[in-house]
Amino acid sequence: MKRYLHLLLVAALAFAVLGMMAPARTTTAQEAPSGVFSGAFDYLLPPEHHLNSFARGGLGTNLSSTYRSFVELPHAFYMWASNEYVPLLGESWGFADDGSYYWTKVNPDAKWSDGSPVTADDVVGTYTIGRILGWSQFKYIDKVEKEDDYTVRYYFIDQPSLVAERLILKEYIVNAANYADLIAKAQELIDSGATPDDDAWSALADEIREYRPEQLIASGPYVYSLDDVGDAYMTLHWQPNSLFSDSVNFGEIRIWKGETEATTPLVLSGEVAHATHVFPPATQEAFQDAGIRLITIPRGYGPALLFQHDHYPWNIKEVRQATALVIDRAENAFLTNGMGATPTVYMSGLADISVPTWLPQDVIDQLDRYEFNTERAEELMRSAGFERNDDGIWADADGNTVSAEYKFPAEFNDFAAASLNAADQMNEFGFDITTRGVPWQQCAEDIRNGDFELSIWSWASGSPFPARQFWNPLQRHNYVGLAEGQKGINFPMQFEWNGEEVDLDAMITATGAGLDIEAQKEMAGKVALIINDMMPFVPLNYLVSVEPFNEKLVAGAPADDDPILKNPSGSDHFIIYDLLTGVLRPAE
Amino acid sequence: MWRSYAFRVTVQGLLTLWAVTTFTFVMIRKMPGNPVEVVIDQLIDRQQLSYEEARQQAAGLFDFDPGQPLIEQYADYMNKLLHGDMGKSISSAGTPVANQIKRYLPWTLFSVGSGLIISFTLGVLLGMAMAYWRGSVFDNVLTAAASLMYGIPDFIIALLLLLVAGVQLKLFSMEDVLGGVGQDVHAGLNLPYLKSVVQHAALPVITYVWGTVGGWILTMKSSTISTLGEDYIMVAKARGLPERRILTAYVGRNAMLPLVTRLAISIGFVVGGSVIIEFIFQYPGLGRQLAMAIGTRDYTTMQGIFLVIASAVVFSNILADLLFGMLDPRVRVGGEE
Amino acid sequence: MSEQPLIELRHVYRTFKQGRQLIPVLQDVNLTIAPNEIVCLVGESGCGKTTTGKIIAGLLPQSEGEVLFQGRPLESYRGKERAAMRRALQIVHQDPFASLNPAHTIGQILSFPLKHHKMVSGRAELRRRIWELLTLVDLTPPGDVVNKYPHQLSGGQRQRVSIARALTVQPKLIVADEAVSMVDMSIRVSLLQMLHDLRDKLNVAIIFITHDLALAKYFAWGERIAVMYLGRVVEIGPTEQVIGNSAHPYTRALISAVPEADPIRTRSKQRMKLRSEDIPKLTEIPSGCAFHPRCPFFVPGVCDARVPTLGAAEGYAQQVACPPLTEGLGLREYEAAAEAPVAG
Amino acid sequence: MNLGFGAAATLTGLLIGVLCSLPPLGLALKHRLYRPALLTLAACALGGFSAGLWGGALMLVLMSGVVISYAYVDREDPFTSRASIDEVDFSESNWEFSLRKMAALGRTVRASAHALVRNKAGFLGFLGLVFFFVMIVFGPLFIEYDGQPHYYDRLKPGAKTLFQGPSKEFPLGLDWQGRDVLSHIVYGGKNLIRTSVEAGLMTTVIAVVLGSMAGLLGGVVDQALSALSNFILTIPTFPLLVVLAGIITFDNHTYLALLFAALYWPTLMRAVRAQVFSLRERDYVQAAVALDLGLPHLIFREVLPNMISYIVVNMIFTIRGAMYALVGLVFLGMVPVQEPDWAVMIYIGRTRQVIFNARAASMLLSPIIAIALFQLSLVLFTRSLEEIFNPRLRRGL
Repeated sequence: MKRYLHLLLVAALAFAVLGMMAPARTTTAQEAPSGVFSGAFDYLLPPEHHLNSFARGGLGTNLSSTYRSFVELPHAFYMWASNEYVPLLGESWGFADDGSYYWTKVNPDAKWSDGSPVTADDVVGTYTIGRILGWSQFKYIDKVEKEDDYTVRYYFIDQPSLVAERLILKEYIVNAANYADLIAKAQELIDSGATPDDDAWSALADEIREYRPEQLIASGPYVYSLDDVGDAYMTLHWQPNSLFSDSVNFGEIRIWKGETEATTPLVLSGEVAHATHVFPPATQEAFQDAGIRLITIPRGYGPALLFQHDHYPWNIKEVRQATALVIDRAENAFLTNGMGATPTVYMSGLADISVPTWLPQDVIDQLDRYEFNTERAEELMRSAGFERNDDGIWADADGNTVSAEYKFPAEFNDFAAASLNAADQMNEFGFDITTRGVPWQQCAEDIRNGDFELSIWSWASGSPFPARQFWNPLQRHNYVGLAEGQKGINFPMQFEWNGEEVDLDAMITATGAGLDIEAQKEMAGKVALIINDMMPFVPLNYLVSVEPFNEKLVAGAPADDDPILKNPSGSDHFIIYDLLTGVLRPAE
Repeated sequence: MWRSYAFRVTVQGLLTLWAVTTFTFVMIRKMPGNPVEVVIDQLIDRQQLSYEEARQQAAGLFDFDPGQPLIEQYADYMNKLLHGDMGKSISSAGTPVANQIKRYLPWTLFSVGSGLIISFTLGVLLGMAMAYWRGSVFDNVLTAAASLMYGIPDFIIALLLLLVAGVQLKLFSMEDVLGGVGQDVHAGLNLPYLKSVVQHAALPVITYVWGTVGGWILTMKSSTISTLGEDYIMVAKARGLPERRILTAYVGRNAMLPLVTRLAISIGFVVGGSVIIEFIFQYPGLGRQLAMAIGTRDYTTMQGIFLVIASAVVFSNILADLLFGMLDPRVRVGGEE
Repeated sequence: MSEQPLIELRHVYRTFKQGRQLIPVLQDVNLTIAPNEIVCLVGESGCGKTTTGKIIAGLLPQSEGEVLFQGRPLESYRGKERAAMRRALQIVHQDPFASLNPAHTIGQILSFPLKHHKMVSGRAELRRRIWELLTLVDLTPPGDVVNKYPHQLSGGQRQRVSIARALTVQPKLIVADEAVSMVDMSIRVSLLQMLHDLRDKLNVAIIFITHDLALAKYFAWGERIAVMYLGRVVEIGPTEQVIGNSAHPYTRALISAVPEADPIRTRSKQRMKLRSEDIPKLTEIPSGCAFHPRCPFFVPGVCDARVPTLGAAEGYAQQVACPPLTEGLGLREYEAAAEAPVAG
Repeated sequence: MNLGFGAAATLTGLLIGVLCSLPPLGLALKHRLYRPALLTLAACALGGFSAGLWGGALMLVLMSGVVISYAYVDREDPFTSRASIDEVDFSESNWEFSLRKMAALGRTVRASAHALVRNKAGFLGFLGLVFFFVMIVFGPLFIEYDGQPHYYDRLKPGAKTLFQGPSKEFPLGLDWQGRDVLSHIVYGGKNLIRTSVEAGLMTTVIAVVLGSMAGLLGGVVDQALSALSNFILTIPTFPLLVVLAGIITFDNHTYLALLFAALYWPTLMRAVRAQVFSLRERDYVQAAVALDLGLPHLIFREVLPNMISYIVVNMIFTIRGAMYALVGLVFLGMVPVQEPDWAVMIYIGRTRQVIFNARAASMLLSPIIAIALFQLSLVLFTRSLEEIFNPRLRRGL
């Protein structure tokens, strides 16, 4: 008797547990093109996963900049090779003649997935909420106004800016009706003259964050509901109302969940057609062995060896230059991530792909490329008063050796590998470097606080503009980018160079000011020469994204020389444009 | 008497829970980087803001003020906890921690729980058989195997399973094993759903069993051997009882005694799941969620999961005490009789 | 007695906690032991003999009452006096397999107390003393055992080592707790003989605890016997008296159950008929005289009402705790019919 | 000149060993004990070679004991005579006393050696441990550490990685930086094993001290320690370790071991406490109480010797557990990467996804097999330990 009771209890418990798992899901599709495009990204599961585009855990978090455009279109897509924007949601755009504002016009044919048209109200509504949340566009613009049903004006705070243009054109536009209440409240608050310091402001921000829309209203050709989010993959379903609904060739986009470890077997077994993860060299090789094509595109940044300039002898220019000379960057790049990293060529502080576009030819010719040369490094060290001591370590006249602790983020295996190799090579030359891996959060904090001797963090960025690329790490980990009391690398930005007083901060800002591209190029050239000579950091290599693309599943991938492959990974990723415009299609 | 005992145990359990909660509360907040800092770094990378700008923007994303004194945060948290509210996730503002736990706990319970049951049953049966035929080839081979299994970390096994069985031998398709359940089945008591659940749990369960069965086998074997040496077994043999009956009624029962307590304690650790295994198999369990929360420094989520795990351990410890008292007559002497 | 007793137990009680219950193991035990005396404690298992022994040896505190050593309570000893008192009271355990630490050789076991209490000076004296002790307990030649581990010795040999160990500290009293009951019959006599010899040679008192009345009779002939039942001493006195002229009905029952060496006499011997064979549980000790539910001489209204104390009884030289006897009522067969009105 | 551990695996060490072997060797030859003589020479040489002066001295003492235990049998001992007490001279010179002690030590060594060899599985485990010991200590004599990446000399035309499968030149292949995997196996066990052993030792010491205290003192001490151990047992250990690893920077392996000990002592402590509780009631402990031999005697002479087998076996299992936890921590990237190290090899194997590339598999499999074998040896070895420490199983000689 008792035994049966136990059995019953166990059974009931088992059913209860099973019953609690995952809600029912439904699938809908009508007249959709056949074919499934499967990618991979480590999205969140509900309940963390929700449909609020403005909060963490929403579309931005779960679809990444690569997949989000399939659901929410921005105005335009940027082509790096030709430096031009091509329309997505927008029809036309431009600066006002007097430069006081920027304007965009939504394509009048654009419709939301519920059939309603996309209008200027959606754009203005998006920015109204963005203002409450402190979006970075509002560093440049001060108000966003509707001009007519499709046109919106963005008024600049002072001068017009190409950086602002990019921010505006790349912003994902959200369906205003879906957020009507919040937009109305936000407008009311802004009209009342409140500032971000007010309690009401942060209360509204809280409310925006905690809002959970029941459905997603998409401007892109795909849409999904929370029921489509599974443990192993999530599915974006084709919808007929978008501008691109007719051009896309896939009825479904399947996004497999997982980081590199979980994704690799999926790519190998042919489940995933394309993935943007950072795959290590051994895996890249395995992909090729399995007949999977690897497409190489820039990643937009790379690891840089950071000096803390308060620490002797890293405050001596010759020592820094010698450091740059004794690290074989080809080796360092290869060990950082195999084919996934290229050695830095120009050493200008600007990503090598941007150098021909942004620097004048005479500047490029003047750049010292710091090719691996220990003899030159020895000369430099001697000129700075250093000699090798009995142990073969470089030391100054007082016997102070060139020694340091090299801190690196242990979890980032590419940065860790770059660090270990750089330290090895420096030791080979006769420096005394010890390495120390710390949790990445700790490393980031220590760099900001200047609590390191040598370390590693990124340089350059996924933005096409020199101002943005020079910013990292020269400003990011130096005065401008830091909070009060933080030291960072502490590289002085005002000094005498070639007989003239320079203010590097001002010069970097000037490379992005106004609309005169030629003036900007000239200024960028000056900055590049200064960085090239001063070597405030050593750009070790530049990461490229080596992405597996399974041509047995998807046809139409760009050829290796296709200019669209100059676009870096991220929001300018080639699959966004090629998939929306129908270049990519199911194989066979 | 009974009531005062229950009272004492409950108070002890609650005290332990309080201590663990407080301890983890402080520990977690002493980790380098807080949730805001983590996002600030991401924002700086992505949007190239200055630290101050990024901080402002990040602060807007969170339901959390890193500047608040620790003691106030603690008072706040404990106050909410006493009202049965575990708070909301920090990194996914607006998501109650309770919902997260409700979402992930059943999967862990199911996979690790069935793993534990299988592992225990297998261990007890094999261990007994080995003790009975000790010294035989069967015993030696299994002992070596058990020690070896014991020696290889389970996460390695997980990776090997996925790679060798999945990718190389194509014994299963990834769609059928990753995650908790297939996308196209309806939740509920229908066959396809149950089948899918079992299918998806198979790999984590195999890995779990691999990692633990060796321990059960070895413990059961030594326990059985010592039981076989007891006088009453001799007596039973002398009485001419059939071997099978001796094995089941006398040996098995008594040899299992020490294992049952261990089993009860293991039940407590079921809840924590296995971080690494769940990561590798994309299994939507509590362990994986905990690891993710640690990565984003989601204090409240971490705190909530720690609390659930600790409660389970406390509860299972009490269970072990009671079970031991019920099963071992020597402890029962002088009790209710 | 002009001489001061070595040990005196006054109204000693002892309770044990088992689970959540208190179990009275000893109740109002009174006992005196003179120096160089042998006293046998006899009783069925569970009657509190061993507990009494442990309390006397100072291994267990009493719950109530007083234990006096040379006229002073044990607790009042401090410092050096206390150490001396501890050494004066030694115990020899029942189980020869459990009473010696398996990790040490016999030589080591004996040398620990000798060295710790500085009973010897120098290695030569230590070795000499060990030799002496081993010879004293008839483990000869000593060289055969001194370097052996306990598991290499027989039960009887081990028991001799136990005794030798107790003797290292020159005790005044040895509690021998069933010291021979786990030893082969053939060895017992020599062990008992040895104990007697030791008493004579070393001037030591012995409390001999046993459940075996025949053994007690043999060992304590010419000495004293105390009979215990359910935590109380029910009869105490010279062995010849207690055995030959038992007063307490319980003692009589015990004696009637002892088999005689002659099988014919054993068969013809009449066992006393008890009213019940079951020994009550310690948790449910009957009121009054604890023996009354089994006693064939039960006097309703007396035996089950009054807690008996040891006292003199007419016609007996020993002391006895039996209300009908101490109150001079005499013993009469109990008739079941008489029970009815009382029970009703 | 360093004559201690620094002399290990050097000619000096070997010389020390041979020098140390001379006294017992001479004694053995004088008594015509040729087999022990040979053993003495081997043991002392090995001891000196593997641990310099320390190893040499240890072996000198142990082997002297062994030789004396053979030679001493003939000597006249008063205890072997059957004379009466008055005829025997009990005095003993210091020399004779130490001879006798040495002989006792020698007998123990011989008995342990016999016990070790008797259990086949245990002996196998012992051989396994010896193998790892020899590999760690003497491996470096034959195999040079390959720490620098070999970018140019091992980059084949068109190669995407530096990984290579096993070859004649590199029996275990090359790792992700083109370095010899074998050399990393040889050099990479030392730290991991040392840290695990340290962790096991510390855990055991803490557990035994606290467990005996709780068991022997009882009362408030017992209750407080039980509450503390309950508390620590309730914290989910591995996640906590992960959290702690975020706070503390583990550049020192001893800290790591200490942390492990701080978290893992309660389990063993509870077992020790239960053992002490049961031992406390044993008759021989009671007898020691009656003999008033004092608390230190109770702990160190009566209780501990009877738990030693249990404790040592548990310590071995703790070492095993510590290694498992350490490898797990490194695997998750929670501990700074310090090469060479088996665990780091697995970590890099994971982060560099070696598992998905057939050519690179040996880089991952080699450390896994090394760790598994080491752990297997440990577990097997416990069988012999049980016999060595059990006086009942150890027949006196």
